[in-house]
Amino acid sequence: MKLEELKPILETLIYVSEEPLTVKQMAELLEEATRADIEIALQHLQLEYTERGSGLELREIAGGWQIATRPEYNEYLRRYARSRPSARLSLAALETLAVIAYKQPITIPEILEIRGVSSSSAIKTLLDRKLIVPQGRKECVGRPILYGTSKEFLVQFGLKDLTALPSLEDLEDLVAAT
Amino acid sequence: MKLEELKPILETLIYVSEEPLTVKQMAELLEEATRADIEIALQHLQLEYTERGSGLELREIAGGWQIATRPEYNEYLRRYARSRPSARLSLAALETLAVIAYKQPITIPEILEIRGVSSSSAIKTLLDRKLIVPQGRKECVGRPILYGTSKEFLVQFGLKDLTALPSLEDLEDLVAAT
Amino acid sequence: MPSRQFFNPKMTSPTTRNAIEPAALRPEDNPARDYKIKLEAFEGPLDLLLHLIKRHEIDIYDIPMARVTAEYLAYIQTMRELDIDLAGEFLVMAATLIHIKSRMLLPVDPETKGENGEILDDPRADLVRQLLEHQRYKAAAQLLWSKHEVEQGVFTRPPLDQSENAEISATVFDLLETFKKIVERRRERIEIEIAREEMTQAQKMAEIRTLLAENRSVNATKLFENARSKREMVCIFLAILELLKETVIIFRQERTFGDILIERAVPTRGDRPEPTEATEVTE
Repeated sequence: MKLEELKPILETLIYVSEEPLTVKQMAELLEEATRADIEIALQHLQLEYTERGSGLELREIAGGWQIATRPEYNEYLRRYARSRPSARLSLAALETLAVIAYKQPITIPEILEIRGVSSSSAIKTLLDRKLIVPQGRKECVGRPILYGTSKEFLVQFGLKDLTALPSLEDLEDLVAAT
Repeated sequence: MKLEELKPILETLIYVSEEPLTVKQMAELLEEATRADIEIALQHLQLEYTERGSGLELREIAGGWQIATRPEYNEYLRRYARSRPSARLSLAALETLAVIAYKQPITIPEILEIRGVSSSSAIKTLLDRKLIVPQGRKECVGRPILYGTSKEFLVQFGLKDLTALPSLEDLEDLVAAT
Repeated sequence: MPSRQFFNPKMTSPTTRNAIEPAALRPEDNPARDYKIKLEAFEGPLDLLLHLIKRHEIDIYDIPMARVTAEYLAYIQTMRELDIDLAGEFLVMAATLIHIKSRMLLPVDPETKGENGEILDDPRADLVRQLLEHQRYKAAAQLLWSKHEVEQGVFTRPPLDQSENAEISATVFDLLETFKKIVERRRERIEIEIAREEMTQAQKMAEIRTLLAENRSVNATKLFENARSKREMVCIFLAILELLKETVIIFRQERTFGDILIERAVPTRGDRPEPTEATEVTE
């Protein structure tokens, strides 16, 4: 399938998908195109969105592709959409989430050990908000549940994948700068 | 407000709107722009969508404006709709699945007894989605079919095996320390 | 953690400590109220320690244990005076600090000295590692917060399908929560049913007593026939059994296979039933 044919098809598929659409999903839907074709078409499409100064952008998030508004237009959108009811995460929840994001999969006792305080209520919040998910059990006494971040975590924090998080060494610099 | 500034703002507003957005509504949100400005910007934007051969179009409908997929791509959308993965369940199906997951193998009368409501249509859904499978018959009056969760269930819920299902104790561990 | 970053703990020798501690015990002239506001912001002992280290611009790799311990204890003391609920972790850390401090007063074992005279098993090593790690995760939390803020300004297409029969995207914990709710709902349902049945049985007993107060005998078969549900039949049956037990009633059958009649029991001399509520009705 030619690039020019592929682009609008991918655009509509991404548009209708409620969740970020992966290249794999797209390839399954379009037997006519290879994954490589799709990757190239997406790169072109993304560039086009940027070049024409659209208020929307095609972006890679949580391992998939999504059309979303550009952050710089949030002022007008907030006026209209009355901003999504965004219960903010507490500092405790954010810190616990940070530990889980970097140390996953991790058990509750291990989180306690790192944070120095009980984190159960923070973990409960994170589970409720589907930011973390159980990922099996650790093969040790008590077989405690291992937790890791979810796809929803990537979506809510605008991350392409976990490698998009800065390394702990980079964080060191961040600490130094403050 | 200049045309080039106005276009992306209108685009994002229309994009996030659940209903077609009227020019009147847009004018109210943007005190900086007149209705005439907005009309012109929309005409430009519409033309741009067409000219770049997008899979989407900006169209006027029911007195408002909306972004929608072009009809010529319907075939791909149908393919997408058919392919949707289905870890998504109605509440009734989720409840029935929960009972089966934790009480398997279990018969339909036993599920009824626990849920307090008839579960036959939910069971049909779960069977259709291959989340549960018959696992023989119970040796009692009527020899009712016993149901249990399937391999597909493990895959969709990301479980290694059934012992990885969180237990009520796991939940209590969470709540206990809070 | 490279051990060369730890230095000889000479500066916490008794003389130095004495010079620092009195000041540390009253770290500021701030009234106690100022503490309260600050203290509540501390997530835990590590947070409090980091705060103390930052405020005094202490080198995290060379923490003056005596001074920091004293300050830490002063905070804890203030928290107690203010009746702030002190998490157990704060006390555990206090004990740890005191322990490290005392270990640092011991002469350094020459065996544990490195080539350049640095201490290889600095008693503070674990604490420093913990503090550094904690600091990193605080930075990570900050970063996540800012990313989340940006994302709050990003909007996607609203759901196209807003049908009533919305489907839920479920995780294993949803399964567990759902199961827990069902179990609780069932328990409540059973309790309600038991309560309802008890009430009905009592009602049936009262009804039979009333009937017997008005009539010489009551046809048991008729009683059952008038029942509207299986449960009501069971209740009538249980009520009759109970009244028989209390010897409020007797059964009489005029001929074999005939209808069973319920009649008031006539208390015989020497075999008088307990003066129950039932006898009051019959008299």
